[in-house]
Amino acid sequence: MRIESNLKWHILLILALFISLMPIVFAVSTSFKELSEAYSNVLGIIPDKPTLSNYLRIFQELPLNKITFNTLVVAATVTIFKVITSVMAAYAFVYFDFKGKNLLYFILISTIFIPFTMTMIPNYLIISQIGLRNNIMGVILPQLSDATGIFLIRQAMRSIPMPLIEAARLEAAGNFQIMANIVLPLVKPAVISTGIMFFINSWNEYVWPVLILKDTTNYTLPLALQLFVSSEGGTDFCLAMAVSVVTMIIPLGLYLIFQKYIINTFTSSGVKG
Amino acid sequence: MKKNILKAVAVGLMSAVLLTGCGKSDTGNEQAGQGEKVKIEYWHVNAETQGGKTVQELVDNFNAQSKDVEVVARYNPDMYKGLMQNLQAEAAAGKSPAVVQVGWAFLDYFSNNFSYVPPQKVVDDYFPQDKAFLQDNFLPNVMDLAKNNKGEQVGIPYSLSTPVLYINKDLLRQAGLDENGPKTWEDLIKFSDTIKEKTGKYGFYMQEPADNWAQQALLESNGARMISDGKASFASEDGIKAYQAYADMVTKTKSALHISWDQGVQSFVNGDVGMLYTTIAQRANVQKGAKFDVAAISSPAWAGKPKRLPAGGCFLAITAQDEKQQKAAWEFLKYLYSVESMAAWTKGTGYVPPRKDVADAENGLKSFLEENQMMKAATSQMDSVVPWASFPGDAGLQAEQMLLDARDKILSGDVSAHDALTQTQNQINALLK
Amino acid sequence: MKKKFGNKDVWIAYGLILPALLVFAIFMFYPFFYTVYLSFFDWNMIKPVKEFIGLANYKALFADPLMPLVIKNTVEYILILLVLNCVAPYVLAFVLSFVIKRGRGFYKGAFFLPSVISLVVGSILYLWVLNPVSGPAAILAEFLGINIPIWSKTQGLVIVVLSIITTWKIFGYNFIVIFGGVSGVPQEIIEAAKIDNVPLYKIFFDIVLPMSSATGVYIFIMTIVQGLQYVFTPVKVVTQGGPDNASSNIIYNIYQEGFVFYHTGYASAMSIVAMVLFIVLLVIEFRYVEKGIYYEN
Amino acid sequence: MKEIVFENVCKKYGKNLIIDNLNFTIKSGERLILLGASGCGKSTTLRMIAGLEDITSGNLYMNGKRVNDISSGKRNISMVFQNYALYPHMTVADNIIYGLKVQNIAKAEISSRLKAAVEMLELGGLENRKPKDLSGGQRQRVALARAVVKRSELLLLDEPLSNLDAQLRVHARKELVKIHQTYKQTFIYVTHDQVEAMTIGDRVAILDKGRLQVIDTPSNVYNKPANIFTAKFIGSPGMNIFAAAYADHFLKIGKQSVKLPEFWSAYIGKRNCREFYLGIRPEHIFLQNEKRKNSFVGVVKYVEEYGSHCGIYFDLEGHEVVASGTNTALKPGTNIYFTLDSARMHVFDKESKKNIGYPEVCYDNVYQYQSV
Repeated sequence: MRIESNLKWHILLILALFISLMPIVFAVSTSFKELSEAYSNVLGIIPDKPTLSNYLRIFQELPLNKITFNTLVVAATVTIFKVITSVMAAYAFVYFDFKGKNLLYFILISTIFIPFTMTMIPNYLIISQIGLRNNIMGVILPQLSDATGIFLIRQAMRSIPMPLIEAARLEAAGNFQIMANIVLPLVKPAVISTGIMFFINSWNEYVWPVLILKDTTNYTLPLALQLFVSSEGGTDFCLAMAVSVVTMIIPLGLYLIFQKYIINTFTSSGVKG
Repeated sequence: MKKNILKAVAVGLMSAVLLTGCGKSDTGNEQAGQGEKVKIEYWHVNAETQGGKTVQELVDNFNAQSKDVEVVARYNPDMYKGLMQNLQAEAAAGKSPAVVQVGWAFLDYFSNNFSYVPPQKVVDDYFPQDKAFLQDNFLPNVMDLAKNNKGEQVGIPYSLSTPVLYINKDLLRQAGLDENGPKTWEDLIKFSDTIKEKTGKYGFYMQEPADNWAQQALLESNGARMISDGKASFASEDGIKAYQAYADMVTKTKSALHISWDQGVQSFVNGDVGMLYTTIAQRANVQKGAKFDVAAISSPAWAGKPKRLPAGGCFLAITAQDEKQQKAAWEFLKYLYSVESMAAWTKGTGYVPPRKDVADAENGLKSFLEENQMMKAATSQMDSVVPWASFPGDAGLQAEQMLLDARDKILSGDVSAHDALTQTQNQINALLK
Repeated sequence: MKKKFGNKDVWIAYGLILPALLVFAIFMFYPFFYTVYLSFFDWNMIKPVKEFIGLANYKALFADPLMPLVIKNTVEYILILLVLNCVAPYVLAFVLSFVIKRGRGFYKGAFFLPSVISLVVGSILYLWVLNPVSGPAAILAEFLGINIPIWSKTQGLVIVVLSIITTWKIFGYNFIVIFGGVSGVPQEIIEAAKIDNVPLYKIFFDIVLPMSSATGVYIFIMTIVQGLQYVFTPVKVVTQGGPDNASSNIIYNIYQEGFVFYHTGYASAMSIVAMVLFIVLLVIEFRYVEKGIYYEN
Repeated sequence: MKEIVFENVCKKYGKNLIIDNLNFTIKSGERLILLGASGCGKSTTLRMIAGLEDITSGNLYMNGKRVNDISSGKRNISMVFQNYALYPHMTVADNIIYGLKVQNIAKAEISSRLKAAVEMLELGGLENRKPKDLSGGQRQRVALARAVVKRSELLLLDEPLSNLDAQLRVHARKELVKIHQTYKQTFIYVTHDQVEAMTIGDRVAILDKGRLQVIDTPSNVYNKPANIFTAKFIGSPGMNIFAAAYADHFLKIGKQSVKLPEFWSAYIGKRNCREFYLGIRPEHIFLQNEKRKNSFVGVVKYVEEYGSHCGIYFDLEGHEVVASGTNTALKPGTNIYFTLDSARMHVFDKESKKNIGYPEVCYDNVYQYQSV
């Protein structure tokens, strides 16, 4: 009886998975079709006449290497900066008592709740004023003010038993030794997966770069996509899907490599004590 | 002062993240001190599916042959609206490109809000030898398209597109209809209903992007005017009748499709829709994707009435601020408007050339047009071209949005064309005051 | 009990926070206050002079006939989102934790997968996949004799589809976090209930839900916050607020007023009003989540 | 009351065989103890009865009905978990009656059962507390109360006392027996503690590596262990087992040999047992101060102090043997002389390691002493 009822659940789960993963499969499949086949053989997962021409075209017509490089620079810079500052700030919030600590933490964490749209206009003016429009630096800077890292890494640090820190302190270890030798190794999985998520999110950032970047040579990947979509000349779904696939590769790859870390960190990122 | 502090902090941050090396990508149109070439920016909206490649080729060729000007082409996403947004932001930052594409619908908004130089003024000031260039090469009615409501020549027409009717001949035959398609809107309605009845597929789709271009053709061809004397006037009897006839196809006989542009075109190319009313600029896309017998025919007219087709596409305006830049801008424009460049432009985009004699010139489009029957549908209806209605004043953009909302209301069937158009007209006129 | 490090060390703490604080000051706090400031002006971003108009923007906001619709759309969107991203992953997490035994790791990994993909990519994919006339979904539905309504032009339905697209993006994260909370309920407690012949739905409502409530509240809030962060992209790519504002919501409307119509001051006022909503959420968040309503065994 | 029959029951996790061909019957109304070291499969066996584990192959019957595919809830059983599995967000009273509420039992009935359970388990005054505000003993009693109110015919207990300290455990054992006497359910009780097993069980089933070693009364398990495993497992320290031989009325251990009493000679001789394993519990080894006729000699290794007595470990022909004694002054390396209580001697077959049984006299005269 149990086996049968489980089968029912499994069917349901597989169906849900099918729905959520199908668009990705379609994207990959369409990117290898010719335009006419994309229209005539919509459901075919394996193209009748597989072609690389979409990929060749997007790499020929767009500075896609440069665009990928830009995306990489943006994502890497944002990730490195945010991880470092988050670890530093989280450490201060967990292991120090200082005046205004709770208020400061409250204020910082509150910013998670402010949708970016709400600070978009002034940020736009700031970036314009310091001449960073159409510059990936202008894309990077506002992304740095994000408190989720502080939140997640603080959660991880709080789960380290205090006696470990106290034992180290008894042996006269300094703050930086404690941080480097005890805290960091223990929160490493959390830091890595937070970093990966930062990287992926920044990689996928769309709203802000759309406002800031002008030249195709300065584009990031999600922007490259719109070169093939919704213009007066129509949408070339095959090219759009090819760009989509290029955009997906790195986040998917990173996820598949670090899947265990990420899943475990978020599984335990729930709110305990 | 505040700016400097911000700047200092930002620079500090940059070095803090050790990225100074990566942050050196060019920051725009600061003129290179050492090079002799004047660097100007050309802003366009041509995505890769819409001639983006041709823009780059033209710019590269120009740069290769010009001794003192270097053009940087900048793509602006989200069409002319997007370009306008970016221009706004650039202006807010106290900068501006040298040459921009301005969509016809933005003519008034552009001329009211941005500083530009009428091209003839640049010519008169710096290039006396080109004095007659515009006069000689452009038809007056075409040049008029780029005049604002004060009669000032804001720019030079560059891209011209008109709506044409793409037909799925296979489907028409299957429904027992004349495979050459309808000539009038009245016929089109019958065709559409017949297709629905006989094949179960949709008969007709009229493009529904974030503008009312195609709908204007429908209304004005029936004798209505979008704007008269600076006021919205589309809710005339003719206008309402035309709109209602279109709406009835969607809501009563359900033979016409009411859907977003991309999805509508996709459905036509898939063979699920018999007739597609959209811009000639979609020609390449339709031709490449369709696996059936596809053709493009001229816009239908209302029986016994003259066609009025709004010009799509854009004109080029000079937004360069100083003399050096303005001169460079004209040099570039002159290149873009040469017969060869115009021909290349048409081939790359499907737009109709605004300049005289491009179509017939041997170094122009002669052979190209002979081979591309679809283009003929567009070039043959050039005498029906009228300006794309653009609501005047600061609220023009909002007025356009209201008209879009009215379209959705009417096509949803909840509100009659009469009510929606009248109400919207009143609202717009209140706004424009 | 935490031991204090002594006076000198306090400066280390401040020093550690400083870099984060600095970027926050420039790109979060200053813009935030500047938005407040702008909300009292009539300005379109290019005019050299900002005209001070006091509360006129706010007055106009409350008189705007569009506002009730925009708020209604926002609320509808959030409600659908909560069903799809709080309720559904809760049920899924429950099933995965306590009902089925095989394939747990696989399901977790696979359900999380779409959340690493760009939302623009997702939006375009769905625009194509869900084309109600000729997309793959429509063709599949046709086999089953179902006609997909033309959602992009249907009031209400368009919000559902937008919710589906954002759901695609945030479901995985929510699911994983909720799974953490739900699977934290000891297996033995569930077994005890099973032995007492407690039906599954009762186990869920009487035992699992209360015992994972802290996580539940956290995800409840995060769904709203992330949902509003993310909704902009699909609206912009798929519907541009249409048909007839049926898919516009407060976030997109701020963008439309600010960057399409250039009512910068008005858009700022709208941001501030939207902020009020978030402050309410914030209070709930700190009340429940930070204090913790987690039951320890 | 419920009778439970295991018929060729096996349980596998992937390739691992956890339960290997279990065949036995639990009698209706008895207190059966499942005893074994951790990992022996005793908890799995209990969970199969509860319906919490699938049965890979074989049949499980309750009252003659095959229940392999009946879900836990339908088996009408109660269970007490090792960690009690109390619902942390419910009060003591709610914890106790939650299962009843779900079954839609009448309110009056629920409250009377609750009252009875609270009284029996001395939980008065704690009804409105949450589990986190209770002591370990109190939690354990709440768990028992929850199992008791259900009045089911079968009560499963999974090491219910293992989280209690020694004193509470003694008290709780009595309580359990009291519960059984009141309600007369079938008890199935898992433990690794032989004292619990001996004191609570009507019968004890000993498992090792997924196999049932023996199922018998506590007295028989101790006094007449069916095989070497059981003999060694029960008792602390366990029974001494060493290789021995029989030849012509003589018992030979290594180079030493003594004459056996006639009843053993006849018994072993009749069974033609030449070589075998001899078992003797430490308390049945009689230590002597000097060498006598018929006594064995060993060399003292070390002495373990237990308080009331001590364990003397010595070497006997290469085997380590332990005897109970009182003389803690024995020095390692000195010789030690002893005889064996022949009535308490156990002989195991060399091949099958099974007990070959006892001569008549051993059965009847538990107190008859005859040294060897």
